[in-house]
Amino acid sequence: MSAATNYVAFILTALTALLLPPLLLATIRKTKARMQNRLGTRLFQPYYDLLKFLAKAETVSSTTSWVFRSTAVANLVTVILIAFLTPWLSYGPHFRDASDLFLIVYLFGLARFMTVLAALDAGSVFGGFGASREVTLALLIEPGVVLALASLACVAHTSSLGSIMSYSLVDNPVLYTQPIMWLLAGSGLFLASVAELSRMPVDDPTTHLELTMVHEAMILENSGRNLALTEYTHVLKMAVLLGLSGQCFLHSVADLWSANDLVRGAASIAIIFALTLVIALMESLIVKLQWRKVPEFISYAVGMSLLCFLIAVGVR
Amino acid sequence: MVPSYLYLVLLVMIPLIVGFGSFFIPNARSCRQFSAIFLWVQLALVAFLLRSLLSGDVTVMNFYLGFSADRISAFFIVLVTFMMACATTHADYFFATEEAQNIGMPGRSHRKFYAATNLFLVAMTYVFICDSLGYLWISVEATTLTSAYLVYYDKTKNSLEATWKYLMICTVAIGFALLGTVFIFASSQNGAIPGGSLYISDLIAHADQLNFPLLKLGFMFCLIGYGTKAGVFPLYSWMPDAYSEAPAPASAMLAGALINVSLFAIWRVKQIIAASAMHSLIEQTVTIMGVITIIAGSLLLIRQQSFKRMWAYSSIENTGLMLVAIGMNFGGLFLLHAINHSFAKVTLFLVSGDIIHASGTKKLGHLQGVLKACPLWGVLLALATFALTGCPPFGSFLSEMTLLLAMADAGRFALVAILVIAIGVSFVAICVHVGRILFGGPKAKFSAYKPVRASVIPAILICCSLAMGTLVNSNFWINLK
Amino acid sequence: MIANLDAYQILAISAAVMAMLMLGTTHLKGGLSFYMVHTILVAAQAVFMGGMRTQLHEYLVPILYAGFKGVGVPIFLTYVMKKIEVDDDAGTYLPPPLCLHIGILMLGVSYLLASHMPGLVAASDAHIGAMAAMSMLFTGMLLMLTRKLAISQLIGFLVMENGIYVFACSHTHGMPMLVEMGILLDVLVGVIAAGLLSNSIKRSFEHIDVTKLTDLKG
Amino acid sequence: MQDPGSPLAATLYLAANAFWIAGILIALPPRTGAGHKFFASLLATGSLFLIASLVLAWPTGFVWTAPQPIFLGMAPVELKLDALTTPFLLILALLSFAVAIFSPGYLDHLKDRVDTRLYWCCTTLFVFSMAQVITSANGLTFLVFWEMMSLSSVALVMAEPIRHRAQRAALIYLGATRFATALIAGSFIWLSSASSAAHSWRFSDWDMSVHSYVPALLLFLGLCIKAGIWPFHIWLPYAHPEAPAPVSALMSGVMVKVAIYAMLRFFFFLPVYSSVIAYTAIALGVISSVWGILFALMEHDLKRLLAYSTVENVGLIVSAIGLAMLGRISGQIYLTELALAAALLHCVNHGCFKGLLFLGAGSVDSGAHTRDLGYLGGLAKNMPWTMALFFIGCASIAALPPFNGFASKWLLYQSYLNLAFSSDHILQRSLGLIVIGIFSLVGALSLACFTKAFGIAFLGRPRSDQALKAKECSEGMKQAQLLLALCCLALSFSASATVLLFQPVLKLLLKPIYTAGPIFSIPMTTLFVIGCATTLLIYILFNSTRAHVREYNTWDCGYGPLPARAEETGTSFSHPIGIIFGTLLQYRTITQIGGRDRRHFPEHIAVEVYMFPALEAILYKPGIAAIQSLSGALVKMQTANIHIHLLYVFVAMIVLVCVGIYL
Repeated sequence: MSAATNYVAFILTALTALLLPPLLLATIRKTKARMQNRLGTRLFQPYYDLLKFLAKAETVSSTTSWVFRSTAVANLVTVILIAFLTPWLSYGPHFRDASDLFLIVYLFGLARFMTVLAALDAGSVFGGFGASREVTLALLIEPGVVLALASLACVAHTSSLGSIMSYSLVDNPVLYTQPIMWLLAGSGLFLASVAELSRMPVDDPTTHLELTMVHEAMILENSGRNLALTEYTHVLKMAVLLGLSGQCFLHSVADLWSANDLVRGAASIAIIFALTLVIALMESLIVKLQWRKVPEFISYAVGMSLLCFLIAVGVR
Repeated sequence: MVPSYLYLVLLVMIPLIVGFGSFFIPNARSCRQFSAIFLWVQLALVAFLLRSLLSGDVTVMNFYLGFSADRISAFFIVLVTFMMACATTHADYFFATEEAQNIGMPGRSHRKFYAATNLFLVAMTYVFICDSLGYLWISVEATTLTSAYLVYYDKTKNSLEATWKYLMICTVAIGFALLGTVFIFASSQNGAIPGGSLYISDLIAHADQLNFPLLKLGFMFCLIGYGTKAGVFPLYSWMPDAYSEAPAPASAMLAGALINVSLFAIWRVKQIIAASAMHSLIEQTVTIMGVITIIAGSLLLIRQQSFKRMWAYSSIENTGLMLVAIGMNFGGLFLLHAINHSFAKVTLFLVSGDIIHASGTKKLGHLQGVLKACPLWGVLLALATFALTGCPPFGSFLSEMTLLLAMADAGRFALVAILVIAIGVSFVAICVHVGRILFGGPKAKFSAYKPVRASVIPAILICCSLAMGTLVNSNFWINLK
Repeated sequence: MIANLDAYQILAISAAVMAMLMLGTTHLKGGLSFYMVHTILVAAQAVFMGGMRTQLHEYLVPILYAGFKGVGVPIFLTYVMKKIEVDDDAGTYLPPPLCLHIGILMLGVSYLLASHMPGLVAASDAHIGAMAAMSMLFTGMLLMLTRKLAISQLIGFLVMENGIYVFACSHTHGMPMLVEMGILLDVLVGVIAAGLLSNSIKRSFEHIDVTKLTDLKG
Repeated sequence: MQDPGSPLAATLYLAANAFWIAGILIALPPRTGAGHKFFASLLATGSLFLIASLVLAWPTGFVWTAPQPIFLGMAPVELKLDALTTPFLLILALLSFAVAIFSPGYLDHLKDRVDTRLYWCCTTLFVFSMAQVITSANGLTFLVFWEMMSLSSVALVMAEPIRHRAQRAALIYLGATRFATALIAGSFIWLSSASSAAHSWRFSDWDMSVHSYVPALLLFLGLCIKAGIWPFHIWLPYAHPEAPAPVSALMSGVMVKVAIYAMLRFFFFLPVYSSVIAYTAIALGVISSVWGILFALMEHDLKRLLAYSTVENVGLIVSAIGLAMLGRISGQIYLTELALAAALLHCVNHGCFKGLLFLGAGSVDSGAHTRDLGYLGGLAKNMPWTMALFFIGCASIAALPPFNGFASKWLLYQSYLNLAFSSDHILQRSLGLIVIGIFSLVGALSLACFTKAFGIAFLGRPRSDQALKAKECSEGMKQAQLLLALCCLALSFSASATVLLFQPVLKLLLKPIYTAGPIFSIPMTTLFVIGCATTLLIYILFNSTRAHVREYNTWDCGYGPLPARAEETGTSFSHPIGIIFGTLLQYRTITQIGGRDRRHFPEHIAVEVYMFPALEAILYKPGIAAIQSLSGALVKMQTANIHIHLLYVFVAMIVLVCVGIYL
């Protein structure tokens, strides 16, 4: 890849990362509205919302400390970092050394750490149990995610996601022959992402009954600029996570391994929207699970990862 | 140079004179100090008389027919004299406290106490220089009789009970030792030596020609007899009573000297067995008895309610260790552990006695917060406990390690494992009890009387124990014959 | 069978029987008389045994033995008993007749043991003596284990001690004199100490029932 | 034998010891006039000398034998400093320095609850003996100082003697540590007895692989007890929290590492090729990490929480050591090096952040007079420094990038991944991946645990009056925490360099087979700089709305301000996880609702969670009960009835005579 294409690719990635995420939210909302026979808001409403929040005055609880006040920015930075380290757009990241899967997982951990602390910081009832549920969810999800990615890493003999998902026959000839494994890893990651992104059936992002919420309960105290940053961070995270599982699905298609970058880029964006649609359909068709039934849902994600693990151990 | 038979007199001259002389000193205080000073002189004299044995210039000194000493006995004599001197010196303070605080029992006589103490020393010294099983028996029985008075000294109901049990059980058991002596005599008569012989050196020389079944039986009886005085497992029952009811210096003497004496008697008889051809089964019996004693001692330590009884059980455990050394034929290690145990145990009895005086109770449940009430005694108690339980860098650690290593060399790994666990159990048990005494807030009144003066002898002994652990090469002891 | 026995063997057996008779009575004075006869018989058997030899000390020791243990000790104990005002045993763990029967049984057991125990049959002429000695040991043990009075225990101990002496005589034809004298002395001192002690027990506890001395436990 | 090494370094080392010994001896006699500052400066100076000596001696080291009259019976006092000892001594020096700064302020808070002389004497002795254990070159020296280390720490656990809990903790600890010593001593005796040079106590003369692996296994178990590995960890959560906070820091930060050090010394320096021990280490390590962090999460006592987290971290380290042993047996050199580097780095890291956290807990304790999470909360307002530094500690221990815990965890993950793809054996490959899965669970749990610790204690509203009136810690305490926090940060950004620095250690441990050495390849500093730049950018971009910020109550659904009781508590925070792992934790919730019509109008409601200590009940209680009943039976034998006692004599006689006749 020449330097010029490199720059172009970087700028494209940056633009996608900056602009695409709210659109995903819009897609979900629009689809859901359509499924409910409603017209729904404009497609670009999320962008307007973000701008509106930015312009609004900010109310901060007097109980909070610097932890709360720095969380939104810290999380955004973390997720941006993740977005540039992860090959979620089929585009190899700039720091291939740093696109390590464990680093990514722990960066997500960092974001979660800050979110949870910020939720506890205000001393509100809802923030507290939101935080409690968030860490519970995380510990259920994390082994599945790590196991799926580590299985791929095990076959690829490297823990760098950039190398694992590089569509390079030189880097990982064995992975090329294992579309099933990619599919399993992809679905495992996707199911985990659903939980991680606080979508149905694990969490209801639209409810206003605080007792049932996880993510919304945590960010209840955010307003104005903080809320804008938090919302944006959340959708960016959604893009990255769905992109990552989408990449796994794409790798199972043998043709794409030999396709050129543009095609792959387009396919990546397409699969993200496809997955978004799946989420929207799920939200329309499935009811929210009881809190205590959530482990059952997540066990499917872990199950996929375990199958992936079995293949990884077998094929080597 | 003095003729060798005069040694028999010289070795015990001072305590004999002091013992009888004590009767004629009217003042209690001068009686106490007189005894203490002369026992240190005695220590110097004994060390001087036995210097050639101690330094290793000669290995055996023959005094007279039926009396001789080897290097181990020389060290034992010095050890026992040293222990007696320490205990007696501390006794001066101890009785002074009783007088000052008015807690002594009425009707006691220091003079009799010191007379008994000195005669006790005479008897013990003779045990170590006997070459005849008959004299050995006589001397050991004499130690029982003289020390019975020491136990009786407080003249309370409890001390009376303890004395009666001590006297009866030990005398009966010693009777068996007499039977054993008879058997060994018979074994020599029926074997090699036509007229029969009680001289240990003779018996050792002709060990292979003795009538072995009789010798075996004889040894078993002796083991019962002398083992009862040493506190071997089922026979120890008098020990906690006597130790707890005697005044602290007397308990120290019993624990620091008498155990060594009784075990030495076993060791002496055991030497005959060791010289004979078929010794391994007997040695195993002795070793296993030792191990059982250790296990029993350490288990018994767990459930104790009385301060001084606890130390008695720890003595039982240490008896077991020494018995194992005897059984495995490690005379030097037996001596080494005897030294270390005596140092620690004497210290503990002396300090415990003071603490009991200061707090007015022997019950472990009522003693608390010594470290706060009297830090000096607390620290001494803690250090002595560590010295007793074989914590490095004290001497007991070294003797235990050497013993265990020697056992491992002999291939007795199972026994090593059992011992290690049992020693661990006893350590924890003792530390639990002592920890309760040391820590916490002082429960009742605690009036430490002249704590610094009371700490001199214990501190010296702890330093000795420390020196035994950090300055001495164990090969010296292992090779001691 | 009796006819084949030597005089000292007959004496030893009768000493053993005398000891056994002690088991049957709780009357202290009676027991003490039995004990006296018993000890003198023991001394006598030693004399007869010594009679086969020529050394002076083999006469001397039995005579001292009879004098001190056979006469001196009973006198001393009678004195103690008078002082502490007891003349009957406070009680026994086993009824005295039963004790007596057990003692007789033990004589039989001793006979078997003496003739079958390896190591004891070393000298063929010794085993009657050994039987008597063992019987006395058992008797002494029974006395010590069943009698509750301090004095009775002491007597039991003395009987055991006599048994050992008989053993020494029958098995070794006497130990060195000095040793035997020393042993005698020690035993005497022991008895005196125990006697004085029982006196103190009486004074402190107002009884001499040793089964009630149970303060020191655990 | 060896090159005597730098004499200056040896002198400095001895000087450090001299300072410590002086501290011990001066504190010993009663009524010493010297105050906290004096003892603290002795301890601190000693630590500085130690650091200087380490720097000078790196990486060759030196050997020192005590002069003649001092002799431990069978071996001299021999000290040897080499590359392996250095990282451990470094943590020791660092933590003891921090403790020295921290203690005066902390002790002022404890006032007369702790005997000051006892504290200084034992703490200095503790530090001194740990240094000697690490440097000892023969078994006897090791045992002597090992025991001194254990006993001095037992005394420190009891330092607050009034509390009954402290006594109980000390007793449990005492039993455990004695058992550990017994196992180690047994193994040493075996090794010494079987050594090539007869009865040599010097480590270098020992051969772990001669006769059987029993001594190695004994040694391993003994060290596991000391390190607090499941199921021998029972003592740790009792003992570590009861000691004064600086001592807890030393115990968790250094003492358990001494056991790790010994594992490295005996299983690598003296190679052990036993796959049994390797697999045992991995299994126990993994179990302890899960177990430890789960119980830590359920704790509501801040220091007990930290103690359980020590179990977790030591589990990670031990599993890395087991993996390294496995790699060495199967000849996977790179894997071995990676795992060893992970273990070493995690030791150093854990020393720093656990020390920091314990000091922080001490600071909370001294400021708010409680360390129960149920009574804390909102300390951020009154204790901003402690809060910020504790935050760094929490982020580090939760292994969040860029903090230092991440580097060692990354190496650990890498080594297991390496096992997963480089091993020939399918079981080993699956082991690698499974352990990665488990460790990610552990990672998530530790995140939950430390959000709880930090969030409940420092954020939100105060749950009690004490917390409301909490005071910031004194200057010295602050500096000590700052020092350790800076060390954590320094280690975060120099992780790659630190791993490179470990090369001499790995070379020493794997002498013949050492190859290149692993590297920590994540450009953490670069990422951090990018992150900072982005933050700055965002800050500049959105700063324009800054003016519109207003402060108001926390959202209260319009009901008016809720009391602090409505807040999430530590227990309720971990409740969902407690339910998920209910069988493992034996987690029970007991709800009591009272009142006349309690269905509709409950007058009082009490909810209590309770964890049944299953491990104790199954594993330890029966044994202890058996010993106690045996002891009870023996005590009953002592009836005080003279007839019975005489009967014992007769029975013993008859038994022995039978033995004599028929044997």
